[in-house]
Amino acid sequence: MSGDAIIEVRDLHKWYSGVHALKGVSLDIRRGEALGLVGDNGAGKSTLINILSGTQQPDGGSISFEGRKVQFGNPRDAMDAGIETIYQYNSMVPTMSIARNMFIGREPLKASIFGVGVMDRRRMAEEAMQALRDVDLHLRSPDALVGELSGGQRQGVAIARAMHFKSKVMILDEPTNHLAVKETEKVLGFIKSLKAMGITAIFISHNIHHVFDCTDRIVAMALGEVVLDKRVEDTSMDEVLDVL
Amino acid sequence: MSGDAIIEVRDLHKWYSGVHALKGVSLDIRRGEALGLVGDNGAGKSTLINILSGTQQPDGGSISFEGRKVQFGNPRDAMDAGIETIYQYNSMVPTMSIARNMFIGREPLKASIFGVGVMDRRRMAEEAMQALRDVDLHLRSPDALVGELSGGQRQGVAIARAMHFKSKVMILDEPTNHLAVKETEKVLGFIKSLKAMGITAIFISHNIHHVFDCTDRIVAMALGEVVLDKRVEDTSMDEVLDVL
Amino acid sequence: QDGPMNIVFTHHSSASNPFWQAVQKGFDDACEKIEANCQMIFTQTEGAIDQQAANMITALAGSPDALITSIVDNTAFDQIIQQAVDQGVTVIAANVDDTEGAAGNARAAFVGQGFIPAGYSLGQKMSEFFPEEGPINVVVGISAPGQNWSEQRGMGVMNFMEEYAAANPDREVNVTRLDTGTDGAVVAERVGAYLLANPETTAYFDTGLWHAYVAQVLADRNIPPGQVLMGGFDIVSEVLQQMEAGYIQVQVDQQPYMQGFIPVMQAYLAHAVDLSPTDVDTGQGLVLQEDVPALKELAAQGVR
Amino acid sequence: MRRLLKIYMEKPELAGIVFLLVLGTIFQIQSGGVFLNAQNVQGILGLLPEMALVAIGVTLLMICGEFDLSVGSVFALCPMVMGVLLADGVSFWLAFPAGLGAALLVGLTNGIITIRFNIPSFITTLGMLFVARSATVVISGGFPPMIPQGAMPRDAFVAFVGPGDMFRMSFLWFLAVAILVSLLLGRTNFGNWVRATGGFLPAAQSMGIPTARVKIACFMLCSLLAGFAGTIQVMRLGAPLPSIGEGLELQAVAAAVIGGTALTGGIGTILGGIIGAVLIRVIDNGLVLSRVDADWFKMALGGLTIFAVIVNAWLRKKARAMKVETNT
Amino acid sequence: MRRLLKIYMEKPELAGIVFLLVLGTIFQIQSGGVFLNAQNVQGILGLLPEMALVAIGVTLLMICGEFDLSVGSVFALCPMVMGVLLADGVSFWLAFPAGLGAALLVGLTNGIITIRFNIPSFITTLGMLFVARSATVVISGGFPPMIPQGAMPRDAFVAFVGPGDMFRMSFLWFLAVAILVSLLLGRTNFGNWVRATGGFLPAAQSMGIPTARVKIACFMLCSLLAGFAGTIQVMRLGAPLPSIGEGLELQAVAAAVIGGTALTGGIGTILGGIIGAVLIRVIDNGLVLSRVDADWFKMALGGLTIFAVIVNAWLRKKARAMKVETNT
Ligand SMILES: Nc1ncnc2c1ncn2[C@@H]1O[C@H](COP(=O)(O)OP(=O)(O)OP(=O)(O)O)[C@@H](O)[C@H]1O
Ligand SMILES: Nc1ncnc2c1ncn2[C@@H]1O[C@H](COP(=O)(O)OP(=O)(O)OP(=O)(O)O)[C@@H](O)[C@H]1O
Ligand SMILES: [Mg+2]
Ligand SMILES: [Mg+2]
Repeated sequence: MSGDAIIEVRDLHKWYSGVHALKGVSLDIRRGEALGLVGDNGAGKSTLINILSGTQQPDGGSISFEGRKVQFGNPRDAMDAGIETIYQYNSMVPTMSIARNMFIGREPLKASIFGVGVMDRRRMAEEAMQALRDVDLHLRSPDALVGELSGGQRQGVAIARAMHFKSKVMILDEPTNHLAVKETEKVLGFIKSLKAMGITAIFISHNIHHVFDCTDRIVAMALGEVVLDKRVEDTSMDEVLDVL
Repeated sequence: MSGDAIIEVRDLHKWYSGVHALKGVSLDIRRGEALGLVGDNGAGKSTLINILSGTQQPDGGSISFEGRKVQFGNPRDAMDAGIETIYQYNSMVPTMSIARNMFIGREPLKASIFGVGVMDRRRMAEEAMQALRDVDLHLRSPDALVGELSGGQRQGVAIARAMHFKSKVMILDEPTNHLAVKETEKVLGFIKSLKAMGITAIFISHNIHHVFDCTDRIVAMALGEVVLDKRVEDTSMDEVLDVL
Repeated sequence: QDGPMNIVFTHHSSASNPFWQAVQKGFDDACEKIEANCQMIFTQTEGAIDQQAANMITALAGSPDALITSIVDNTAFDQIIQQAVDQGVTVIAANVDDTEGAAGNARAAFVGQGFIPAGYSLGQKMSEFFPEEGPINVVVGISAPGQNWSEQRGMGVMNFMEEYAAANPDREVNVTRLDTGTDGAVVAERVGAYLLANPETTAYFDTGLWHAYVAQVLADRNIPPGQVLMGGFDIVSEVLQQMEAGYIQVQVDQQPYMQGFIPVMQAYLAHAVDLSPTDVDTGQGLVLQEDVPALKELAAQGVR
Repeated sequence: MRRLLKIYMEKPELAGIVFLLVLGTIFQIQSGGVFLNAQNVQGILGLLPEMALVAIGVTLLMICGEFDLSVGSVFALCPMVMGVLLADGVSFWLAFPAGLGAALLVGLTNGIITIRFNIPSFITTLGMLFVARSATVVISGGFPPMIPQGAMPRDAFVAFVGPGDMFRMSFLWFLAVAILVSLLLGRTNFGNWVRATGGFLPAAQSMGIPTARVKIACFMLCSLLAGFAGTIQVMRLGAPLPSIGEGLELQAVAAAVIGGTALTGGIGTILGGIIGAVLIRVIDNGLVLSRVDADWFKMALGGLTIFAVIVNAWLRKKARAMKVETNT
Repeated sequence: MRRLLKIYMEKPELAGIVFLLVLGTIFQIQSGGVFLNAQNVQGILGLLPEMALVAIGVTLLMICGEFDLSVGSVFALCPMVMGVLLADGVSFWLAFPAGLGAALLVGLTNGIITIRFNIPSFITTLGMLFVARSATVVISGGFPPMIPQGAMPRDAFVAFVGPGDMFRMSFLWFLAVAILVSLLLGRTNFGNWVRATGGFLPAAQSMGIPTARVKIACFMLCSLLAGFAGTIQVMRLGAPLPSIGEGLELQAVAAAVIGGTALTGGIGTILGGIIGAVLIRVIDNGLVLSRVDADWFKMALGGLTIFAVIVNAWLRKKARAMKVETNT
């Protein structure tokens, strides 16, 4: 099973002060697979994701990426390895414009020395608008501040960003929250399309219909442990709902 | 129609700097009715809600509550009139405990002079845990900080608070975001139960199924205007999806 | 008696003030001579009397043999000094004394020169340079409004100016007080701007040494020396330079080294042979242009 | 056991106490036993209330999410108003409230300007720092007024009391205020509102808390305590100097922060602010007794202050990393 | 038209300019025409660069979400290092970089301590305020070193240039730095990172920005500019006093805030900080020319500063309330 696993998680533990949030989670994620991660509130899904994307460090256990043991000290490491994440809580800077938010940390440069250079602001504006149109969001200008957007618009920007920078592994932590019907469909379509591009996806949602609609395998967590791990064909909504 | 309307909104306008967010919205909400408010991202739903709950002031138009013209200068006015709101963005103070968050501004007091008094902390802790159990959330202690909760747990606390302090009118702006399956069902059940208690509800959601499941009337907004206003019996999901 | 003496010196100034560094030099040199354990305690904020009082209280807890202190307020230190004397500590005032002198509190003696008399004699000396006729427009720069050292020096100057006006009823005498600050650059800018707007100004008195920087501004503007008379307090190299150039006419020199040195000697005598300390005037201390060459060398050494 | 240790260590103000003990030991050795002798402890305790009272007010205000840089000036203004009135022969029981009234007025002005015009309190109170100081100098004419002997009931505020005359009355006043404000913040609904207002203003507003009034109340309380502290100092020194309290604003903020108060509001305790104030006084006192050379004094002061906060942060981090389930 | 007006007025720094013009007019009348005459303008422009350079650094750092209270001390330390070396006969071209190196070192230390131990920069830099000041006194031995005549190339830094000798060289240096730092903040990816780091740290981190390094860079730049400003002042005045720059930290923060920089980070512009510095200088200068009495001076200063920010806030609010669709 681990032959073609792109990510192998082994016995992962995470403590927050006074809370044992992950109690030995092991999990293999195969290359090109779309994995659905479900579970009760507080089950530890976001914690697992945060560790995979480098925003948090585990207290025990190991992670292998493409066969090699890795230790992501910060999100940059994970991004460089090829993991792109949409976080549950907005990873946007409210005081900055849409275009700047889209490209934070990955600004297109006109010229640069030692990694610092002049941003290509026209390109940023154009690509930002294009990416937004791709998720069916029609926003005013790319210079509007993210802090002044509605809840769904903000989430839309986060998704547009991730879609724009798609990578080897895409992690989506409840991406459809706050999104309107059309945008939600775009996101589900996007997840399905990842398979064709050979991109691995981890999709977290509380909407079982959505999960069954676009993933290959379903992992359910409860109280920091994996309690179900089956292919979609081998299970049913009722079975999943049962363990939750 | 306006005979038994508890809230009458007439030609409401709202400008944010450079954005015309509400372009003359008129709406009657009948006593005891459950109203579903749907619409695209950025349609102006939250803006309308914010005005009804006093967190924002309109730039034009009027609101009547129980037949009398009102002007809610701040949320307290609306609460005193009998409007209880769950906001789309967390209305929690992350640095405070669950119990304290539940009772912000409405602390049970042991004794008081001029409105300032000693809080009954035992009662707060007990009632908080009870309210959480009512939404099927089982959290550690009432002293945990809200900022350390998972996304769904946090939303659960907001809902528990609103359910605990239920009032004449309940406004719920996308309450089921971040919530797991069981909790979501509790919320939908709660909305349905309001009718029996004669409480008016305004329910915003992007999940048409949920809206159809528990409301009597559906209002759809687009670009700051009301584009559809029909009783559930008189419309269908397709018709609603069409106008969005 | 056995063991070296413990002597503490507290005052109202911070370590970045060159005047007090010179006092410290005298203090340390004297202590070395009598082989005493000495400590000079500065305040964190320039002119902070409350901090000085706190430092005195702390120092007394270490039971020193002698306490040397500046007395910049008539009441604030009375209790503490009384307590020290009761404790058997020799207390000597240095640099500034209670305006009531020995009657003001329990200190044994005073070494230095009061703020008000110093200001007065500065004004008096400066009046010798005043033009023969025409109105006299005098500006007094209060470096730190509300702080004793500055207010009292300013008051001394103004006291003299009042007498001067009374003595010369036929002449028009105007006195302006400016908040000039204690940062050389700011003083230069403020006074520079004022002099620009009021070119008929006769003299500028600083309650510190910051008029040296005003002189620099005037030099920059090609205003000849002597057009505006200037005077102030304390000797440092910049002041001497500007006196040489002729921009500064009169400077009060309290001989800081002496103010640090003498009290230690007096304390030593009191301690070793029970001689009672006596008041020492550290000099009339008015420096004019012709005194500069002799002072330059000493100033560079930090002795004057 | 571990669990208790963990809970204990996570409290920032208690971490401060640990550091205080360590520091005390070092100073005791360094000063050859003088640091903890009766006279010195008496000296520390005698001065402490003045700064600690200011720190209490500033801590409360910072928890509420606002700043007050004008405390140092109010510290001088309030007793000066009282002193000028006393010198004019007004009775203490009119002059004292008049002084406190002036302090309250400054606080009220700070609050109203900050909230009405929605500008940062940093600027309002920085401006007020100058205005209040200037007012002090103006009403005094630059020199301390002569207060008639016995016009101030020093017995009630600064006389020595207790076994071995260990405390001044001011210490008792300080204790009373500290307990009252701690209870206000920790046990009353007003305290809840303060914390919510500073923790996340939009949430506090949307829950119907009258945040403007809460903030103004905190501004006023902060000014009042600063003024009261200044009055105590003046009674102790005997004369209302127009220059007292300069630089106090940064010290008070530092005390609050050392005690674990967040600059962004919402987090902190009164006890923490007090411990911060104690630390600052102890460091200052200990360094003087250790005979640190004057030129190096500020270096030691600055270094130790930073070090205190580092130790604090480190202890808390260690505590958080302890793997004990505390609240399941 | 209205739309342009709206966009224009919403910029906080431009609102500052409006107030500056109004103030200028008042002072011009008040001072009987002296305020705007060539010599006075020359005086203002000559002194401006020193404060404005510090304000630029502090503004940048505040946008990055951190504080620096040690700028005043670095302002003195950097030229003192240079001065002591010059007095020892070291050549300017070694002494000058050595001074700037000391400033950079202070900034680096501030940054590393703040980030490594995760403590508020308010405390780190408050401690550093004392440490750096003490270091200045220590290396100078308390007395300003005698710098040999001609050891400093004053021509390159403080000589008068331009039509009617209107500017000093330092003004050109200041302009160059201002433009460079503005471009750095507004046009480069580094600027984007600074804004993101200060705007919302978790988001910046999760997008892979090396926030620690960004912050340290800002700390260093801030110290460097403060040190450079101090060096210019010393060249102008001719001697490195150990006491220069005291109180500068609050002024610099005030300049930044007057210019629209948020204390919480993420919001602000370099131009705003500069305008804030100009305002502070102009108010100061105008009040002197208006012959305000010493006792009242600070009151006018504080009052006008608050007033400037109020006008600023009011203009912006009016602009936001204009009903024009600007970005559909
Ligand atoms: N910063 C934190 N400090 C302390 N406890 C935390 C912190 N973050 C999360 N937790 C706790 O860890 C557990 C797992 O949280 P996590 O966010 O991973 O849940 P989740 O599965 O993502 O839930 P949800 O579906 O509600 O988002 C929860 O009990 C939560 O309260
Ligand atoms: N503070 C603000 N400043 C400027 N524009 C704003 C602000 N808040 C909302 N808007 C704009 O007003 C419009 C309506 O926003 P609103 O939040 O009411 O939408 P919504 O219908 O609730 O959308 P969603 O379903 O995404 O929550 C949007 O275009 C939004 O960008
Ligand atoms: Mg989650
Ligand atoms: Mg919304």
